[in-house]
Amino acid sequence: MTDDTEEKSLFEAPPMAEQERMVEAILFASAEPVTVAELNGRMPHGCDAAEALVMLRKRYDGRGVQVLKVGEAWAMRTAGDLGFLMQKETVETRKLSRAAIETLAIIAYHQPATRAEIEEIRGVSVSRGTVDQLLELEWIRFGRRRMTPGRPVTYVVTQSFLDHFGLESARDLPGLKELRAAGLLENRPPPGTGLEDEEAQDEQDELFEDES
Amino acid sequence: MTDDTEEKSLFEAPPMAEQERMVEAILFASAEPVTVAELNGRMPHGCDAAEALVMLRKRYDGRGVQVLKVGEAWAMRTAGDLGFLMQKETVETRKLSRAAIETLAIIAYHQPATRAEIEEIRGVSVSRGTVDQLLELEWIRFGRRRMTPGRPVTYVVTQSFLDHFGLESARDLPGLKELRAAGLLENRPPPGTGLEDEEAQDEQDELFEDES
Amino acid sequence: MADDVAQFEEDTVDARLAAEALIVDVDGYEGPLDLLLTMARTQKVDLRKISVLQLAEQYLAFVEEAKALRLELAADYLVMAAWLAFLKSRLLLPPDPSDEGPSGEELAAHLAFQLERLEAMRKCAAQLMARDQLGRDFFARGIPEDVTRVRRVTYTATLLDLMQGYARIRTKDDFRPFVMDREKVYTMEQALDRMRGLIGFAGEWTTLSSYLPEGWETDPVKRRSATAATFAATLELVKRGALELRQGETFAPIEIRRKEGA
Repeated sequence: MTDDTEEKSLFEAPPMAEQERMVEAILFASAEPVTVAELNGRMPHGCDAAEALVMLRKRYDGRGVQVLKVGEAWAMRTAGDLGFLMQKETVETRKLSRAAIETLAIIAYHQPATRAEIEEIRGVSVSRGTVDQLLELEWIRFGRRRMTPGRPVTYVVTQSFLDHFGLESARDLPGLKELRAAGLLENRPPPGTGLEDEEAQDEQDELFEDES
Repeated sequence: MTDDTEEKSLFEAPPMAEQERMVEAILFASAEPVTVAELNGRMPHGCDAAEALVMLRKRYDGRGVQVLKVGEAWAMRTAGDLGFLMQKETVETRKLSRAAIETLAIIAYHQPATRAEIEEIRGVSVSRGTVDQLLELEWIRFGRRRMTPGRPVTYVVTQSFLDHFGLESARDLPGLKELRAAGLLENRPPPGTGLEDEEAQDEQDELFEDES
Repeated sequence: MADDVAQFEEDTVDARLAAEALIVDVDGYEGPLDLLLTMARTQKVDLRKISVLQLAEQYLAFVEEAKALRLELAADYLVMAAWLAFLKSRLLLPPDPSDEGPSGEELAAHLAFQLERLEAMRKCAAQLMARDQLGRDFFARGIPEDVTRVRRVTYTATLLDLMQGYARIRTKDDFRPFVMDREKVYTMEQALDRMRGLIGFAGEWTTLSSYLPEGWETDPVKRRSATAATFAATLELVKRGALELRQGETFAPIEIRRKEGA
């Protein structure tokens, strides 16, 4: 190419390699796409911008930058597959809402659990968004449908859940007794219920027997 | 290159040809110089932007667009010989006064330089406006204070200065070597004052380190 | 010569006094050093070989002429004139061995250095401005693509959050309006009520611990509270003369007995 440029004269059109350089520079620096007519108008007399464009386009084939036709004009753009480089992702970590934590806890302790069961235990309805959020986090997934009227879907916790919380299995979740020992359960079981932890657990096991 | 990309995996750094494409796309898209650290930060884990830059720079050698080093950063700029094509893009800059141009040159060659040193070299006081204009253009900035009585501020040139004048570093200032050899960049106090400013010399040596 | 210097010093003072009056700067020169550099160039020699004496005379002549023309010179031009007159005297007179200051040659060499340095900086400035410049000769990307910031929100929770959440649900039924939680506190009033009913059976010395209420003996927290309350209640009953109290030795069991005749 440098050899070619030496042939450049004031009276002849510059060699094609040089014309290609010119088109390249104009397209790079221009604030908007440039038409072939405008390219020819800006380049020295006798240049053939259309031909230079063909060469330039070929040169940039497969590269990080592309020569594109935009309507009637031409422009250079970064390659579409590298768009991710033009984004700076900032990850913001937020604490899960109380409703989501409770729903997750119920699923973890009682899985497989239906929405109705979750609502019964929490005593309030579970919003669609809460379950969706947990599904999206891939901490819960759908389990087998319950063989009861309406065949409701059940939720179970996932391997991601176990990984995140550092558990071997959902069975490793501390029981009520351990929660109490850890000071997490301050209150006695409601008077008159006589429900000791193990009993409560047994009852759950019975309840969900066929599933576990 | 397309063969290489097939080897791409989620766990290994992309092949060098692909890394080169990425650096190309990032530099192309940015009007401002981009540091190697920022390139590495934006590229997938394990990439070596510095190595990709060497390849990319070679690839653009002699082309209408150049890959330039600007201080600690890199930028793509049109080739200087094609400036005549760009009347449309040319930005009219405020004409600098003779005082401003000389002050800029003194700061560039003597940096870090205090106002007193600039005045000593020019033999005339430096007006506030002159320094302000250079600061506003972002061609100079404040350097470290000199550890001499009064702790005067110093001025140094910026990355924008290097970018504007197409300099890789302050070491590439034209004629710097010769001036140093001739002792013309020494801070030589008037005889009899006994004010040898050792620190000024040390700081200057630091800034032009590799050159001496 | 000395008179001349004095004369110049006077002029300097005059110039200062006239500071508020119109001061005609020397057109086209950026200060006296710039003027000197221009004069030095007329010698048409390398600045290193310049005759500083000749230069000083040239400058002083210029100042004389300006005065003859009744041009008021800016103060720094006059200061320079005074200094050059002093330098000239130093260069012409044989050196005085008792004089400690720098020699005329040293001062002249420094002036020559200053001129050479100024000239060098002028050249550098010109070279710098002659370089290709961004936005004039070479150009940055015309359509820069900004880095778009994508904010991704992830949610997290700890095992403790999970356990606390579960504990909260499982104990929800216990939640009641806030009261001091006294489930493990046995009050003195409770103990008194209990003891009043029991002392009728305490004909023999019996250890205090046997009077603890049922269900309060095993849990250490409850036992402590019940023991304290019961002990306080017995003291109250002793004070009223209903009971007798004894302890064999330090830390020995405390024993109580109904007071005869009470």
